[in-house]
Amino acid sequence: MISFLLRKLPSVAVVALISSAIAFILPRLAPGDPALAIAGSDATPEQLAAVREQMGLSKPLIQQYLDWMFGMFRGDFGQSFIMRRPVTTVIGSRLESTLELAFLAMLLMIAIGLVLGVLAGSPRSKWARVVLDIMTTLFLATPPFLTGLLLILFLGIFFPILPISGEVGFFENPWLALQFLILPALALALPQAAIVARLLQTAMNSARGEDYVDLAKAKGVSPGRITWRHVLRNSLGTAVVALGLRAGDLLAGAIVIEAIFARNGLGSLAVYSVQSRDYMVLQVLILGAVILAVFIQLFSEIILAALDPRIRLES
Amino acid sequence: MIETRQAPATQPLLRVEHLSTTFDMGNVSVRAVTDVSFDLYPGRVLGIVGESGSGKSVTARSVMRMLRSPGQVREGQVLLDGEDLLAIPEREMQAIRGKKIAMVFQDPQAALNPVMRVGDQIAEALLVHGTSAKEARKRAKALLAQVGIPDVERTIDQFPHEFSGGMRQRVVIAIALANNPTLLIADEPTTALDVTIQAQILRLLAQLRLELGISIIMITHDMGVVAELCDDLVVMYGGRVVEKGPVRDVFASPRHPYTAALLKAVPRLDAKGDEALIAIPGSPPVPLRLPSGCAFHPRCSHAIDKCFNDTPPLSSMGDRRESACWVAAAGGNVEPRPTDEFGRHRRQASGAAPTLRLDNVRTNVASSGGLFSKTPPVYAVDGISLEVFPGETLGLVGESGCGKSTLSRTIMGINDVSEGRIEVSGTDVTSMDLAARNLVAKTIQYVFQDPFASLNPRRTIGQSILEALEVVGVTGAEADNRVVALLIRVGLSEDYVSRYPYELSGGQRQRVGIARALAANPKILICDEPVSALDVSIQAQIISLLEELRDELGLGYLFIAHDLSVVRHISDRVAVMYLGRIVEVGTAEEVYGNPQHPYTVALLSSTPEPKPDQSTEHRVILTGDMPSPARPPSGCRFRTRCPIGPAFRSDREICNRQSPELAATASGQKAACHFAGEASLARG
Amino acid sequence: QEHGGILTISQVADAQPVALLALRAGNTPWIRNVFETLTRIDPATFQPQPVLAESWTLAEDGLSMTIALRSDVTFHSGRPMTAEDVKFSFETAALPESTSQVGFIAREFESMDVVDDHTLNIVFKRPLSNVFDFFEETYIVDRDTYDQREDGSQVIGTGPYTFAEWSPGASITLKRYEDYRVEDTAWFDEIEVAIIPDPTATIAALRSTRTQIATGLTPRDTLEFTRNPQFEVVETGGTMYPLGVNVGIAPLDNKLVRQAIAYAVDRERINDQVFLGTGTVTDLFWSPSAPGYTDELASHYSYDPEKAKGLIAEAGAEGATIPIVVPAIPSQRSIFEIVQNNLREVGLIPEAVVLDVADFDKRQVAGDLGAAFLLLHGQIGFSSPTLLSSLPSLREGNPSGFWNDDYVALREAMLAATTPEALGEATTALTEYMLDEAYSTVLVQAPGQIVVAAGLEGVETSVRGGLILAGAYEE
Amino acid sequence: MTDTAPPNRQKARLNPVLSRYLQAFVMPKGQIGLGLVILLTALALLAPVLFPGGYDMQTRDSLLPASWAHPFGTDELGRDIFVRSIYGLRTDLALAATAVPLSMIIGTFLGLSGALSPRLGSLVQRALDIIVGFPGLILAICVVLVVGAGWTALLVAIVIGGLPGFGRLARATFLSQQHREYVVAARTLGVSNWKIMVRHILPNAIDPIIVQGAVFVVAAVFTEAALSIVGLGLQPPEPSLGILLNVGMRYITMAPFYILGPTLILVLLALAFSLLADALNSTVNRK
Ligand SMILES: Nc1ncnc2c1ncn2[C@@H]1O[C@H](COP(=O)(O)OP(=O)(O)OP(=O)(O)O)[C@@H](O)[C@H]1O
Ligand SMILES: Nc1ncnc2c1ncn2[C@@H]1O[C@H](COP(=O)(O)OP(=O)(O)OP(=O)(O)O)[C@@H](O)[C@H]1O
Ligand SMILES: [Mg+2]
Ligand SMILES: [Mg+2]
Repeated sequence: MISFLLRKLPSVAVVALISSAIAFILPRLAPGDPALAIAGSDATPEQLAAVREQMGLSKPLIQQYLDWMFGMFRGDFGQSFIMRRPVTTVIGSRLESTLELAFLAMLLMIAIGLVLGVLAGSPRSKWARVVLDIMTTLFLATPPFLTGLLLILFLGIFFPILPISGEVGFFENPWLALQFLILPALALALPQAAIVARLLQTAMNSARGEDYVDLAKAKGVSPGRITWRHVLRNSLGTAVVALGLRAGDLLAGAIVIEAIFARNGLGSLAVYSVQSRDYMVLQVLILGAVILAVFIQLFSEIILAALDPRIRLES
Repeated sequence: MIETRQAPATQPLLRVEHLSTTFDMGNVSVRAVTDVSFDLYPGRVLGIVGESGSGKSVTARSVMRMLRSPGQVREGQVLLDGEDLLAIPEREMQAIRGKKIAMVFQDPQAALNPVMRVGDQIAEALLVHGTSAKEARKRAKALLAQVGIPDVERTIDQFPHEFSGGMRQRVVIAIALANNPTLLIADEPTTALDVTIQAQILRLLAQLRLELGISIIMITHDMGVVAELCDDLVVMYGGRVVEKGPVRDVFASPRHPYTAALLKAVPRLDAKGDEALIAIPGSPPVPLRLPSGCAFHPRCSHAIDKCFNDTPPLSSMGDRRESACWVAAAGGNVEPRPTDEFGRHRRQASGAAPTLRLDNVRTNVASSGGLFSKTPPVYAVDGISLEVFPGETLGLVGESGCGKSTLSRTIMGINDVSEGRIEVSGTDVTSMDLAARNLVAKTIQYVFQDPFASLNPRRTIGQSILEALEVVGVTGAEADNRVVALLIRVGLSEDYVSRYPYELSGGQRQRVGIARALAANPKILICDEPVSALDVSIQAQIISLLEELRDELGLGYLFIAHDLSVVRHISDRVAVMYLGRIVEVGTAEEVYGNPQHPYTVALLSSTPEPKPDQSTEHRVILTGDMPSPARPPSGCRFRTRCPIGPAFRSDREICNRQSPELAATASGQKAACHFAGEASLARG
Repeated sequence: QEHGGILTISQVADAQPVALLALRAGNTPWIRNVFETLTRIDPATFQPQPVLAESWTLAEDGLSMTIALRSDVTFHSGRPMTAEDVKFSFETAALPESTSQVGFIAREFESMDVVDDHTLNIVFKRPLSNVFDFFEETYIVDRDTYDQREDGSQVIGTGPYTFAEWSPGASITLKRYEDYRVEDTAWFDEIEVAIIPDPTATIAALRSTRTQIATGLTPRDTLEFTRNPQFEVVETGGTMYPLGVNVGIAPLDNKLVRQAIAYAVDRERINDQVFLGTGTVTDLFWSPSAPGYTDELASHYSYDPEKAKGLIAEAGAEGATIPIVVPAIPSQRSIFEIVQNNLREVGLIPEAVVLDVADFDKRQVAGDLGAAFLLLHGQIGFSSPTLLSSLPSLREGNPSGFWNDDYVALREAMLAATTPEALGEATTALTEYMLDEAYSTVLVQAPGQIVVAAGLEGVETSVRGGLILAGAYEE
Repeated sequence: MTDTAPPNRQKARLNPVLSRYLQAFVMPKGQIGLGLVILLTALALLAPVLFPGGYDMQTRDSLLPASWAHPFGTDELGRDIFVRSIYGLRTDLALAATAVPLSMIIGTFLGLSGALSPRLGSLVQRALDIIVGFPGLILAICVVLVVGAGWTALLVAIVIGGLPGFGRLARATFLSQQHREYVVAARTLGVSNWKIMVRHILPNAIDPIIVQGAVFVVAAVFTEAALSIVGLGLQPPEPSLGILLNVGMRYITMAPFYILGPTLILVLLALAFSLLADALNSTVNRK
């Protein structure tokens, strides 16, 4: 595994380098700059110029980029223009919120996805099939933000059961925190869970047609055991890959969900950084997301290899 | 032939009566099996033969009650020791499966669960029938040893993918034997295996039958296998039993035109090579559109009026023989009439220059690796020299994975030549630059193995052939005419132009593949296993077509196959390949008549022949599998399995050290062996 | 009265300790509890009241002022505050990088002399009627630590509460300053400022009593609290929403078209539908209490589409396309939609150019917003002379490109006025001129709204909407 | 069964692909999906005829709850939300109808580029991988900022956002087809790379691409809505479903029905295209 990771290192580095350049340049192409957030909209042109000078924004772009890159090798990810603290601190302070959300969403996605998938992938009565099918289709069709809005409307406003916006740190008050988390996590998880369920169902159905299932049946193995030991076990690979891909989507979906449910996570930080042109924060966020996506991919390859002995990471 | 062919016991172990199975697909109902009856007596081996789609597997699955949906048994009884398996509840059936009746499937690659350890899969068969986990593991070890898996302590915890095909099939057999079943149903257990491995498995089955007294139903389409292993025979056609009887008698005097034709359609190893194959015309029926009357009548050269309308019943033809044929019932002759045949003229190498010449060619198939990693080379073709002369057929045989396809792909320029030199019509084309590519494409064309995969399913037959013409610059109306001409040349009619591949049968598609290859007027066709995906009867048609074309157009062939009989039939010269090298090459008579290399000997003697009562005792059966080309053995590549090599004769360590050169032998051909000529065929 | 407990308030924007001397939404709710000013304008009387200054005397000629400071003031660092600190704070505010809106006033100071530790003498270049606006908005900062304010690690003032902690985007914690000079004040041990950008979340927090004071809400959000006895809605400070046009771009270079546009807009409907009637319908920039503000002037451009049509016809500008730049802010979008509807009624073709806020701000600063634009200025509470120079719509380099001798003369007259009467006259004169030129007219002035939970007493606000919690206590 | 002629071969031969797609509408899923798509498209197309007053009829009746006169109620400026929703649908469908085919064509071509040159193919793949790595909307937001909020920006953002999806599918087809015997056969015949791509690989890529296209319609509308929610969507007064949601969200406690209507339309739209994609998918996968 170590050698597998080592072998992947160069291509990860290339991806990281290119994305760093894009992450650096793309936000800077947009009109406006972070000095405005400091100077305020009422500022006079002289005031703005003075602030720009003070922030080091008048340096050439390439030098800013190199400063940033070399800084990162020294572990210095730069300073937020707006918050005037190390980017790592800024991101660190928002990390908890997003991690809590992503973690719960991931749990829900795995639980709902696997349950729905296994139910749909097992022989069942026609009606159960239709109901399951409608459920997954509905979940699948409704993107997270719509699910979020509907959840807000029904569970927050028409039947005010759960809080609809804001958040509480989990370690401050776990119970309250959970109440704030449930709706956004559910909104994020449902569509993804439906995708996982669909893929699992397809994988199980095709696994069911494999010869080894026939052999198991010929051995006298009961249908239940066939489903668990043979069919599901062979379909989990697909599910894991799906989960890996979806995990990336979960984080992506967090941006809108955080906006809708007014959570102060990385997603809202990203949006805020875009709006205030806090390039330093934004470029680290983008770079982090790209690298995270790459690692999730690697991680699911590793899990896949653990699940399926035919796949070897070395070769 | 094993000496247990005593008269059957009085009570059949398994009696199948009037079994009919259908598949209901929406508005149509496919009758896959109709009114099938047979008996299996304890300790005997019953063979079921028939072409693809004749209902063999469905019959077996009906017995096991393991039909794939929407299959359903409509009628009939399956009596095991007098108990009707079709009538008992599923739970009880579960207890019988794997306990009393066990089944072995065709494809050893797919039959084992890839993510479960081999030992666990064997143990599961015991666990579900009530054995304790500890006991089950102990028995699993014993079973693995029994089916001949080496180093059980280690291998028991391996995964299926770490096993070779032959070993996997052994594991499947071990699973089947786990609970000492009284009945073993083997559905084409060796079809996917090489002859050398097939011989190992057949020997294992014969031994088991002898030692454990298991009754076996052996499903196969290979008459050779039947002759070798079975006592009784059931021949199926179009979902019905058309003939039944003891193997010896059926082979000696078939009582159904289909059986008779089938026996004649198979090329023989011992044939002199100048008689034509008698192909069965047409193609096997599709169950959805079974012909009326006798399903065989459209292909039967003896058909009388009655055959068109009335289905002949299975009627007794004397001593335990039954046949379903109006002609035979009336006492008529059922031997196939020779169709318009082609005299086989063996060619000797004329003085002409070879059209294709390979000189010490090596091909590296290792993937190039990533940007930053280097992979060690894997030479699937490792120093091959050969020549194909105009109008000559060079046969190339060898086990699966020995590099036959890689060789042909190298010639076509799909794989790059790592070393050596390829000449086409005297011009060096090794570089495969544009000019060389054009020359190759003009001179050599390729006929693919899988007729289903080599035609684009989304393009019509006409479009596929037009494309080939377009490349050589034929366009417009001329091209259209050429397409029709080509189709007619390969025995298809004009109206195939606008059909899609899915509307064609396998044989028809292979004809299209040949037509496409002929578009460029090549001098040589490389045929990579052109018939191995086809049914026996169709196989004969394609071989005849190829022979016809050769004689008419003066084509040369590089004919690749692993079926030795087919190669013998069509080839002027034969090359035997092992692990990337040619180990023996000579005329067909020389190589088959007096093989000099022990590998050739082993291949020949492993090939089952459709002749019952042939002694199998002196067979040379190779042990183990072919090593991987990534790690070839030192010295002689064959030494690890060689029956006359250092594995058996410790004094022969020259084989470990020195790789033998391909050198002329006393009997004429060339062989690459330090002890050429020592091993010999012990034919009965 | 007892000390103790935690007060939680919410604000919408994040704190910006880097811009202590400028007016920022993210600082307004808490800054007056950490920092103090020399004087504070009483929202009721508009008269300056002493805070850090004990007293002040303006010279007869109005060209210098002597300020006596309190002697018992200490910074949170423990150091006593002296006149040097005041001088430092004023000088810093005058620098452009402080981005202070009132810094331009300090640039009118000829000199500042520290007479002794507690006396400061300021000499003006000319009489400064709005010097108390400067005092009102300029916090006295600790000159030793001012450079370390940016990341919130050293935000040192003299107020009753200390700036203890800041988690960007999440919260600010204020702690009681134990050595505050006044004993019976700062009743809470701690003030927690939660940063909640989303109004729905703010409301939810308020309802669930997680917070006791909510700031930064819009009238739409506070509507339900106005009818709820559990809460009190306090109006303070606020924002004005002008519609400006560039007098250099045809057809807006025609005064008639500009006037037509001003007549065409249905200000009442904007107030009703966008601000739910909480705003003040006016076409003036001045506060209604300012000298020279009259209802007649304020309703000069009351909704009159017929008149507008007539003017447009007269100018021959029917069917002219008017691109209107709008920042991507919800309320501005709604205002735009009404304006658009109104302008269409009178035969013009308005087109939206929605700009992201950063982009919009940049162009506003540069005074380059195109033909027409909807602006917003959160400066309600300043005196008229201050507004004249601090509002981007009115100052030199305004995006309307409106700057001529008449205008400059009228402005100078207003800036030079030293008595309320004189100021009133000058204001009226300027206002009439501005209305006639119609290069930028206010649509609505909307107050800022603060919701305070019942049971919380002693909450005060500054004229500009700052929260003053020194005397706040829980009942 | 045996005596009837083989099923209308002429038709099947003329266009087997099309007839296979038509099969999708035999199953209830496909029928419901197609029905909804037709209904929604018809509503969108006919909006100017059905509601000649347009979407900007401002009145003083702000935020009325749902009634017969206003099925979804009225908005803050007294406009009928139902009418605005339909016009919004029109906007969104028009956007999708432009962006989806564009993204589809470009993405497919990029994915297949490996057929022209393996090096180019893997390069393109890397590039697409990087796009995928961009956190959710950030790429779209950056595009909007660079191009300037509005129709063009949305179009570009949606097209770019779709590229990796289509590209991956096309590339997967390319990778699986590349070694197929009929592709190898064409290559040994000497057919040019370009022709191999267009004739042999592209047709096989079309099925999954079309299914993905139906799915991506939903994603396109979603991108519009999400950008609008963040405040960078289309410009007023032209309504889009996203803008309606964006504004409606601000009234969610005061007038919850405000967003209910547009949400409903969006759910229907998403459902319609998902069902369609589903039905197509299952016919396409049926061998
Ligand atoms: N799952 C199924 N669904 C529909 N038809 C089926 C199914 N399985 C088998 N059939 C039909 O039954 C016929 C007989 O199939 P069967 O598998 O028994 O043939 P076979 O003799 O075993 O052929 P092969 O040599 O290819 O294995 C087939 O032609 C097919 O039409
Ligand atoms: N791309 C490849 N990468 C690695 N190994 C390969 C590759 N292609 C072929 N090989 C190896 O080369 C050997 C020869 O393969 P080839 O397909 O030529 O065999 P073959 O004789 O045609 O077998 P078969 O009879 O099964 O068609 C095999 O061991 C195979 O595993
Ligand atoms: Mg079969
Ligand atoms: Mg091969």
